[in-house]
Amino acid sequence: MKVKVLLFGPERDAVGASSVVVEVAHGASAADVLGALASQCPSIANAVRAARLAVNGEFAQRDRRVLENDECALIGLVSGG
Amino acid sequence: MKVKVLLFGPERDAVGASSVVVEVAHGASAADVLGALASQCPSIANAVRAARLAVNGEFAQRDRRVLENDECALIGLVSGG
Amino acid sequence: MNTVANDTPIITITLIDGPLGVSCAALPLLGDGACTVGAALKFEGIVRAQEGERVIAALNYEAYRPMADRLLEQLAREVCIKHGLVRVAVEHSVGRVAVGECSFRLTIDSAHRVEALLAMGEFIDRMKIDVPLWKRPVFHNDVDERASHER
Amino acid sequence: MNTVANDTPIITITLIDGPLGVSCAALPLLGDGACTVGAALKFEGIVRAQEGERVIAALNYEAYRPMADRLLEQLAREVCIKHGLVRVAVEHSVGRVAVGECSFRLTIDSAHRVEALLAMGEFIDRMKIDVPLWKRPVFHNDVDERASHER
Repeated sequence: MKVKVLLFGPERDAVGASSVVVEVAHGASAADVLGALASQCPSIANAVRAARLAVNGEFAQRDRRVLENDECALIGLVSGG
Repeated sequence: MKVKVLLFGPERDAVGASSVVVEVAHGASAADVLGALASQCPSIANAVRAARLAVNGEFAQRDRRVLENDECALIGLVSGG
Repeated sequence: MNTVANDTPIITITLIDGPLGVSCAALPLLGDGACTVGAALKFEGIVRAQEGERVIAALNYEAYRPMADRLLEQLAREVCIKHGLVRVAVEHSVGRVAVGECSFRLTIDSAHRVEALLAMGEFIDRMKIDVPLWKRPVFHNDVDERASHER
Repeated sequence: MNTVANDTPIITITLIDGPLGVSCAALPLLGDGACTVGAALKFEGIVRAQEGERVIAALNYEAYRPMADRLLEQLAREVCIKHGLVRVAVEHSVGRVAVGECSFRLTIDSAHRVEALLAMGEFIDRMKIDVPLWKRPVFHNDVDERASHER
Protein backbone atom coordinates (compact mmCIF):
# COMPACT_ATOMS: atom_id res chain seq x y z
CA MET A 1 0.00 0.00 0.00
CA LYS A 2 1.01 3.63 -0.44
CA VAL A 3 1.45 5.88 2.61
CA LYS A 4 2.02 9.61 2.36
CA VAL A 5 4.46 11.09 4.87
CA LEU A 6 4.53 14.84 5.51
CA LEU A 7 7.96 16.47 5.84
CA PHE A 8 8.89 19.58 7.79
CA GLY A 9 11.91 21.72 8.62
CA PRO A 10 15.36 20.39 7.67
CA GLU A 11 13.98 17.15 6.24
CA ARG A 12 11.69 19.04 3.87
CA ASP A 13 14.61 21.22 2.81
CA ALA A 14 16.83 18.19 2.22
CA VAL A 15 14.26 16.32 0.16
CA GLY A 16 12.91 19.43 -1.53
CA ALA A 17 9.30 18.36 -1.09
CA SER A 18 6.67 18.78 1.60
CA SER A 19 5.65 15.12 1.44
CA VAL A 20 6.82 11.76 0.14
CA VAL A 21 4.75 8.69 -0.73
CA VAL A 22 6.32 5.41 0.38
CA GLU A 23 5.33 1.85 -0.52
CA VAL A 24 4.89 -0.56 2.40
CA ALA A 25 3.15 -3.89 2.89
CA HIS A 26 -0.38 -4.02 4.30
CA GLY A 27 -0.16 -4.29 8.06
CA ALA A 28 3.04 -2.22 8.12
CA SER A 29 4.13 -0.58 11.37
CA ALA A 30 5.38 2.96 12.03
CA ALA A 31 8.90 1.51 12.06
CA ASP A 32 8.31 0.02 8.58
CA VAL A 33 7.19 3.39 7.25
CA LEU A 34 10.31 5.08 8.67
CA GLY A 35 12.47 2.33 7.14
CA ALA A 36 10.87 2.74 3.72
CA LEU A 37 11.32 6.51 3.97
CA ALA A 38 15.03 6.18 4.81
CA SER A 39 15.56 3.82 1.84
CA GLN A 40 13.67 6.00 -0.57
CA CYS A 41 15.26 9.31 0.55
CA PRO A 42 18.94 8.62 1.33
CA SER A 43 19.59 12.35 1.90
CA ILE A 44 17.56 12.18 5.14
CA ALA A 45 18.33 8.58 6.15
CA ASN A 46 20.35 9.70 9.20
CA ALA A 47 17.71 12.20 10.27
CA VAL A 48 14.99 9.57 9.94
CA ARG A 49 16.83 7.24 12.30
CA ALA A 50 16.69 9.94 15.00
CA ALA A 51 13.16 11.04 14.14
CA ARG A 52 9.68 10.03 15.29
CA LEU A 53 6.67 9.28 13.16
CA ALA A 54 3.42 10.98 14.01
CA VAL A 55 0.26 9.17 12.92
CA ASN A 56 -2.90 11.24 12.80
CA GLY A 57 -1.22 13.96 14.86
CA GLU A 58 0.15 11.75 17.62
CA PHE A 59 3.59 10.30 18.18
CA ALA A 60 3.36 6.62 17.23
CA GLN A 61 5.01 3.69 18.98
CA ARG A 62 7.34 1.85 16.61
CA ASP A 63 5.01 -1.16 16.42
CA ARG A 64 1.87 0.88 15.76
CA ARG A 65 0.06 -0.35 12.67
CA VAL A 66 -0.35 2.22 9.90
CA LEU A 67 -3.33 2.31 7.56
CA GLU A 68 -3.42 3.62 4.01
CA ASN A 69 -5.33 6.80 4.79
CA ASP A 70 -3.55 7.69 8.01
CA GLU A 71 -1.91 11.12 8.08
CA CYS A 72 1.75 10.37 8.70
CA ALA A 73 4.34 13.04 9.48
CA LEU A 74 8.07 12.81 10.04
CA ILE A 75 9.01 14.72 13.21
CA GLY A 76 12.77 15.23 13.23
CA LEU A 77 14.58 17.67 15.49
CA VAL A 78 12.14 20.45 16.31
CA SER A 79 13.20 24.03 16.97
CA GLY A 80 10.35 26.08 18.39
CA GLY A 81 10.62 28.99 20.78
CA MET B 1 29.97 56.26 74.38
CA LYS B 2 26.41 56.26 73.13
CA VAL B 3 25.55 54.59 69.82
CA LYS B 4 22.16 54.87 68.20
CA VAL B 5 20.88 51.73 66.48
CA LEU B 6 18.03 51.93 63.98
CA LEU B 7 15.39 49.18 64.18
CA PHE B 8 13.20 47.85 61.40
CA GLY B 9 10.51 45.25 60.78
CA PRO B 10 9.77 42.73 63.54
CA GLU B 11 12.46 44.12 65.85
CA ARG B 12 10.96 47.60 65.68
CA ASP B 13 7.54 46.13 66.40
CA ALA B 14 8.85 44.14 69.37
CA VAL B 15 10.68 47.07 70.92
CA GLY B 16 8.03 49.60 69.94
CA ALA B 17 10.58 52.17 68.80
CA SER B 18 12.37 52.92 65.56
CA SER B 19 15.74 53.27 67.29
CA VAL B 20 17.51 52.48 70.55
CA VAL B 21 20.57 54.16 72.06
CA VAL B 22 23.03 51.75 73.64
CA GLU B 23 26.02 52.48 75.84
CA VAL B 24 29.31 50.84 74.83
CA ALA B 25 32.99 51.47 75.60
CA HIS B 26 35.10 53.59 73.27
CA GLY B 27 36.67 51.31 70.70
CA ALA B 28 33.67 48.98 70.78
CA SER B 29 33.13 46.57 67.89
CA ALA B 30 29.96 45.75 65.96
CA ALA B 31 29.69 42.60 68.11
CA ASP B 32 29.82 44.76 71.25
CA VAL B 33 26.99 46.94 69.96
CA LEU B 34 24.87 43.88 69.21
CA GLY B 35 25.62 42.49 72.68
CA ALA B 36 24.62 45.73 74.37
CA LEU B 37 21.44 45.83 72.30
CA ALA B 38 20.50 42.28 73.31
CA SER B 39 21.04 43.08 77.01
CA GLN B 40 19.12 46.31 76.86
CA CYS B 41 16.18 44.91 74.85
CA PRO B 42 15.51 41.36 76.05
CA SER B 43 12.38 41.10 73.86
CA ILE B 44 14.63 40.97 70.77
CA ALA B 45 17.65 39.20 72.27
CA ASN B 46 17.07 36.06 70.18
CA ALA B 47 16.53 38.05 67.00
CA VAL B 48 19.71 40.05 67.65
CA ARG B 49 21.78 36.87 67.86
CA ALA B 50 20.64 35.95 64.32
CA ALA B 51 20.89 39.52 63.00
CA ARG B 52 23.61 41.58 61.37
CA LEU B 53 24.66 45.10 62.20
CA ALA B 54 24.94 47.58 59.36
CA VAL B 55 27.33 50.48 59.94
CA ASN B 56 26.91 53.48 57.67
CA GLY B 57 24.79 51.42 55.33
CA GLU B 58 27.08 48.42 54.99
CA PHE B 59 27.05 45.06 56.70
CA ALA B 60 29.80 45.17 59.32
CA GLN B 61 32.21 42.39 60.26
CA ARG B 62 31.83 41.48 63.94
CA ASP B 63 35.20 43.03 64.79
CA ARG B 64 34.58 46.27 62.96
CA ARG B 65 35.15 49.25 65.21
CA VAL B 66 32.13 51.50 65.73
CA LEU B 67 32.42 55.26 66.27
CA GLU B 68 30.00 57.46 68.14
CA ASN B 69 28.47 59.13 65.07
CA ASP B 70 28.24 56.04 62.88
CA GLU B 71 24.77 55.21 61.62
CA CYS B 72 24.09 51.75 62.99
CA ALA B 73 21.12 49.61 61.96
CA LEU B 74 19.97 46.22 63.12
CA ILE B 75 19.24 44.02 60.10
CA GLY B 76 17.27 41.01 61.25
CA LEU B 77 15.39 38.67 58.93
CA VAL B 78 14.42 40.68 55.88
CA SER B 79 11.30 40.03 53.82
CA GLY B 80 11.39 41.92 50.55
CA GLY B 81 9.80 40.87 47.27
CA MET C 1 -11.34 38.53 30.45
CA ASN C 2 -10.29 35.57 32.53
CA THR C 3 -12.06 34.71 35.72
CA VAL C 4 -10.96 31.91 37.97
CA ALA C 5 -13.42 29.41 39.35
CA ASN C 6 -12.34 26.90 41.96
CA ASP C 7 -8.90 25.41 41.39
CA THR C 8 -9.19 24.76 37.66
CA PRO C 9 -6.04 25.98 35.98
CA ILE C 10 -6.49 28.37 33.07
CA ILE C 11 -4.68 27.28 29.94
CA THR C 12 -4.62 29.18 26.67
CA ILE C 13 -2.69 28.27 23.54
CA THR C 14 -2.45 30.81 20.74
CA LEU C 15 -0.60 30.39 17.45
CA ILE C 16 -0.37 33.69 15.62
CA ASP C 17 0.67 34.52 12.07
CA GLY C 18 3.73 36.78 12.29
CA PRO C 19 5.31 38.42 15.34
CA LEU C 20 3.53 38.49 18.70
CA GLY C 21 2.33 41.96 19.55
CA VAL C 22 1.17 43.06 22.94
CA SER C 23 -0.20 40.06 24.77
CA CYS C 24 -3.93 39.55 24.76
CA ALA C 25 -3.76 36.01 26.09
CA ALA C 26 -2.23 37.00 29.37
CA LEU C 27 -4.25 39.87 30.75
CA PRO C 28 -4.33 40.13 34.54
CA LEU C 29 -6.62 37.63 36.19
CA LEU C 30 -9.91 38.66 37.76
CA GLY C 31 -12.12 36.82 40.20
CA ASP C 32 -11.49 34.76 43.31
CA GLY C 33 -8.48 32.88 41.98
CA ALA C 34 -6.64 36.10 41.23
CA CYS C 35 -6.05 36.64 44.96
CA THR C 36 -4.07 33.40 45.16
CA VAL C 37 -1.55 34.57 42.56
CA GLY C 38 1.64 35.80 44.19
CA ALA C 39 3.95 35.31 41.22
CA ALA C 40 3.38 36.41 37.63
CA LEU C 41 6.19 35.31 35.35
CA LYS C 42 6.53 36.13 31.67
CA PHE C 43 9.10 34.91 29.19
CA GLU C 44 9.48 36.38 25.73
CA GLY C 45 11.64 34.82 23.07
CA ILE C 46 13.02 37.49 20.74
CA VAL C 47 14.60 36.84 17.34
CA ARG C 48 18.32 37.59 17.58
CA ALA C 49 20.39 39.16 14.82
CA GLN C 50 22.80 36.28 14.69
CA GLU C 51 22.19 32.62 13.95
CA GLY C 52 25.47 30.81 14.46
CA GLU C 53 28.06 32.83 12.53
CA ARG C 54 25.69 34.55 10.11
CA VAL C 55 23.66 37.72 10.48
CA ILE C 56 20.01 37.07 9.74
CA ALA C 57 17.03 39.25 8.84
CA ALA C 58 14.28 37.10 10.31
CA LEU C 59 13.19 33.62 11.26
CA ASN C 60 10.47 31.75 9.45
CA TYR C 61 8.46 29.55 11.81
CA GLU C 62 6.50 26.55 10.70
CA ALA C 63 4.07 24.45 12.73
CA TYR C 64 2.54 21.06 12.09
CA ARG C 65 -1.01 21.78 13.06
CA PRO C 66 -3.17 20.83 14.82
CA MET C 67 -0.59 18.52 16.43
CA ALA C 68 1.50 21.46 17.65
CA ASP C 69 -1.52 23.12 19.30
CA ARG C 70 -2.53 19.92 21.00
CA LEU C 71 0.95 19.13 22.31
CA LEU C 72 1.36 22.68 23.64
CA GLU C 73 -1.97 22.33 25.43
CA GLN C 74 -1.05 18.93 26.85
CA LEU C 75 2.36 20.17 28.00
CA ALA C 76 0.81 23.24 29.61
CA ARG C 77 -1.71 21.06 31.41
CA GLU C 78 0.98 18.71 32.67
CA VAL C 79 3.19 21.45 34.13
CA CYS C 80 0.08 23.17 35.57
CA ILE C 81 -0.91 20.07 37.47
CA LYS C 82 2.61 19.06 38.47
CA HIS C 83 3.43 22.49 39.89
CA GLY C 84 -0.05 23.57 41.02
CA LEU C 85 -0.10 26.63 38.78
CA VAL C 86 -3.05 29.00 38.44
CA ARG C 87 -2.53 29.86 34.78
CA VAL C 88 -0.35 29.07 31.79
CA ALA C 89 -0.69 31.09 28.58
CA VAL C 90 1.32 30.09 25.53
CA GLU C 91 1.68 32.26 22.45
CA HIS C 92 3.82 31.23 19.48
CA SER C 93 4.37 32.74 16.05
CA VAL C 94 4.00 30.98 12.74
CA GLY C 95 5.56 32.53 9.63
CA ARG C 96 8.07 35.35 9.39
CA VAL C 97 9.31 37.13 12.54
CA ALA C 98 11.95 39.81 12.03
CA VAL C 99 15.03 40.36 14.22
CA GLY C 100 14.04 42.11 17.45
CA GLU C 101 10.46 40.87 17.29
CA CYS C 102 8.85 38.40 19.67
CA SER C 103 8.09 34.88 18.44
CA PHE C 104 7.22 33.12 21.68
CA ARG C 105 5.64 34.21 24.94
CA LEU C 106 4.98 32.07 28.00
CA THR C 107 3.03 33.54 30.89
CA ILE C 108 2.76 31.68 34.18
CA ASP C 109 0.76 32.69 37.24
CA SER C 110 1.19 30.80 40.48
CA ALA C 111 1.03 31.23 44.23
CA HIS C 112 4.81 31.44 44.70
CA ARG C 113 7.84 32.16 42.55
CA VAL C 114 9.60 28.83 42.96
CA GLU C 115 7.06 26.71 41.09
CA ALA C 116 6.63 29.37 38.39
CA LEU C 117 10.37 29.43 37.65
CA LEU C 118 10.62 25.63 37.68
CA ALA C 119 7.57 25.21 35.45
CA MET C 120 8.85 27.81 33.00
CA GLY C 121 12.20 26.10 32.50
CA GLU C 122 10.51 22.73 32.22
CA PHE C 123 7.88 23.86 29.72
CA ILE C 124 10.41 25.44 27.38
CA ASP C 125 12.84 22.52 27.58
CA ARG C 126 10.10 20.05 26.74
CA MET C 127 8.60 22.24 24.02
CA LYS C 128 11.98 22.29 22.28
CA ILE C 129 12.02 18.49 22.24
CA ASP C 130 8.43 17.50 21.58
CA VAL C 131 6.38 20.17 19.87
CA PRO C 132 6.39 20.12 16.05
CA LEU C 133 7.56 23.69 15.45
CA TRP C 134 10.51 24.60 13.26
CA LYS C 135 12.38 27.75 12.42
CA ARG C 136 14.41 28.57 9.34
CA PRO C 137 16.73 31.59 9.13
CA VAL C 138 15.99 34.25 6.53
CA PHE C 139 19.10 36.11 5.39
CA HIS C 140 19.28 39.67 4.15
CA ASN C 141 18.50 39.92 0.42
CA ASP C 142 17.23 36.34 0.43
CA VAL C 143 14.58 35.57 -2.07
CA ASP C 144 11.71 34.24 -0.01
CA GLU C 145 12.82 30.70 0.74
CA ARG C 146 9.33 29.51 1.31
CA ALA C 147 8.48 29.59 -2.41
CA SER C 148 11.15 27.02 -3.23
CA HIS C 149 9.47 24.52 -0.94
CA GLU C 150 6.03 24.81 -2.43
CA ARG C 151 6.91 22.99 -5.63
CA MET D 1 14.91 55.24 26.45
CA ASN D 2 17.67 52.72 26.91
CA THR D 3 20.34 52.28 24.30
CA VAL D 4 23.03 49.68 24.60
CA ALA D 5 26.66 50.54 23.95
CA ASN D 6 29.30 47.82 23.82
CA ASP D 7 28.87 45.09 26.41
CA THR D 8 28.07 47.24 29.41
CA PRO D 9 25.08 45.78 31.21
CA ILE D 10 22.20 48.13 31.89
CA ILE D 11 21.12 48.18 35.51
CA THR D 12 18.28 50.21 36.93
CA ILE D 13 17.00 50.20 40.50
CA THR D 14 13.73 51.93 41.28
CA LEU D 15 12.03 52.12 44.67
CA ILE D 16 8.51 53.47 44.32
CA ASP D 17 6.01 54.68 46.89
CA GLY D 18 2.97 52.41 46.67
CA PRO D 19 2.15 49.71 44.11
CA LEU D 20 4.12 49.35 40.90
CA GLY D 21 2.11 50.45 37.90
CA VAL D 22 3.01 49.74 34.32
CA SER D 23 6.74 49.37 34.07
CA CYS D 24 8.72 52.39 32.93
CA ALA D 25 12.07 50.98 33.96
CA ALA D 26 11.90 48.07 31.58
CA LEU D 27 10.92 49.43 28.21
CA PRO D 28 12.17 47.45 25.21
CA LEU D 29 15.83 48.03 24.44
CA LEU D 30 16.97 50.05 21.45
CA GLY D 31 20.35 50.24 19.77
CA ASP D 32 22.99 47.70 18.82
CA GLY D 33 22.80 45.65 21.99
CA ALA D 34 19.08 45.05 21.52
CA CYS D 35 19.82 42.59 18.70
CA THR D 36 21.73 40.34 21.08
CA VAL D 37 18.69 39.87 23.35
CA GLY D 38 16.99 36.55 22.72
CA ALA D 39 15.27 36.20 26.08
CA ALA D 40 13.22 38.81 27.92
CA LEU D 41 12.08 37.57 31.30
CA LYS D 42 9.84 39.43 33.72
CA PHE D 43 8.80 38.48 37.23
CA GLU D 44 6.09 40.31 39.14
CA GLY D 45 5.45 39.73 42.81
CA ILE D 46 1.78 40.29 43.61
CA VAL D 47 0.33 40.74 47.11
CA ARG D 48 -1.73 37.66 47.96
CA ALA D 49 -4.95 37.74 49.94
CA GLN D 50 -3.67 35.35 52.54
CA GLU D 51 -0.68 35.66 54.86
CA GLY D 52 -0.37 32.41 56.77
CA GLU D 53 -3.88 31.68 58.06
CA ARG D 54 -5.22 35.21 58.02
CA VAL D 55 -6.81 37.18 55.21
CA ILE D 56 -5.05 40.48 54.71
CA ALA D 57 -5.94 43.77 53.04
CA ALA D 58 -2.48 44.87 52.07
CA LEU D 59 1.21 44.68 52.83
CA ASN D 60 3.18 47.62 54.13
CA TYR D 61 6.74 47.63 52.81
CA GLU D 62 9.59 49.36 54.52
CA ALA D 63 13.13 49.92 53.22
CA TYR D 64 16.30 50.98 54.97
CA ARG D 65 17.56 53.49 52.47
CA PRO D 66 19.93 54.14 50.85
CA MET D 67 21.37 50.78 51.91
CA ALA D 68 18.55 48.86 50.19
CA ASP D 69 19.09 50.72 46.91
CA ARG D 70 22.82 50.10 47.02
CA LEU D 71 22.50 46.39 47.80
CA LEU D 72 19.94 45.90 45.03
CA GLU D 73 22.31 47.61 42.60
CA GLN D 74 25.26 45.53 43.78
CA LEU D 75 23.27 42.30 43.56
CA ALA D 76 22.01 43.20 40.07
CA ARG D 77 25.56 43.93 38.96
CA GLU D 78 26.85 40.65 40.35
CA VAL D 79 24.25 38.48 38.61
CA CYS D 80 24.69 40.53 35.42
CA ILE D 81 28.40 39.80 35.31
CA LYS D 82 28.13 36.21 36.47
CA HIS D 83 25.51 35.30 33.86
CA GLY D 84 26.53 37.73 31.10
CA LEU D 85 23.16 39.48 31.06
CA VAL D 86 22.31 42.46 28.87
CA ARG D 87 19.96 44.18 31.33
CA VAL D 88 18.55 43.88 34.83
CA ALA D 89 15.80 46.26 35.98
CA VAL D 90 14.60 46.10 39.57
CA GLU D 91 11.47 47.83 40.83
CA HIS D 92 10.27 47.53 44.41
CA SER D 93 7.48 49.19 46.35
CA VAL D 94 7.81 51.01 49.62
CA GLY D 95 4.66 51.68 51.69
CA ARG D 96 1.22 50.18 51.28
CA VAL D 97 0.46 47.75 48.46
CA ALA D 98 -3.05 46.28 48.39
CA VAL D 99 -3.94 42.66 47.66
CA GLY D 100 -3.71 41.99 43.91
CA GLU D 101 -1.26 44.81 43.33
CA CYS D 102 2.36 44.45 42.29
CA SER D 103 5.10 45.19 44.83
CA PHE D 104 8.16 43.85 43.05
CA ARG D 105 9.18 43.54 39.42
CA LEU D 106 12.39 42.06 38.08
CA THR D 107 13.12 42.33 34.36
CA ILE D 108 16.04 40.45 32.84
CA ASP D 109 17.22 40.59 29.23
CA SER D 110 19.85 38.15 28.03
CA ALA D 111 21.02 36.31 24.95
CA HIS D 112 19.45 32.98 25.94
CA ARG D 113 16.77 31.76 28.31
CA VAL D 114 18.91 29.57 30.52
CA GLU D 115 20.99 32.35 32.07
CA ALA D 116 17.95 34.59 32.46
CA LEU D 117 16.06 31.93 34.43
CA LEU D 118 19.08 31.10 36.59
CA ALA D 119 19.84 34.75 37.28
CA MET D 120 16.23 35.47 38.18
CA GLY D 121 16.02 32.72 40.79
CA GLU D 122 19.40 33.71 42.18
CA PHE D 123 18.60 37.43 42.39
CA ILE D 124 15.33 36.87 44.26
CA ASP D 125 16.80 34.29 46.64
CA ARG D 126 19.65 36.61 47.56
CA MET D 127 17.42 39.68 47.80
CA LYS D 128 15.30 37.87 50.36
CA ILE D 129 18.38 37.24 52.50
CA ASP D 130 20.45 40.39 52.14
CA VAL D 131 18.44 43.43 51.14
CA PRO D 132 17.00 45.50 54.02
CA LEU D 133 13.35 45.43 52.97
CA TRP D 134 10.53 44.35 55.23
CA LYS D 135 6.83 43.75 54.86
CA ARG D 136 4.12 43.91 57.47
CA PRO D 137 0.58 42.62 56.88
CA VAL D 138 -2.31 45.08 57.07
CA PHE D 139 -5.56 43.45 58.11
CA HIS D 140 -9.04 44.59 57.16
CA ASN D 141 -10.32 47.32 59.47
CA ASP D 142 -6.84 47.83 60.88
CA VAL D 143 -6.07 51.28 62.05
CA ASP D 144 -3.00 52.30 60.09
CA GLU D 145 -0.21 50.52 61.93
CA ARG D 146 2.40 52.89 60.67
CA ALA D 147 1.29 55.68 63.01
CA SER D 148 2.01 53.58 66.09
CA HIS D 149 5.65 53.31 65.07
CA GLU D 150 6.24 56.99 64.56
CA ARG D 151 6.24 57.80 68.26
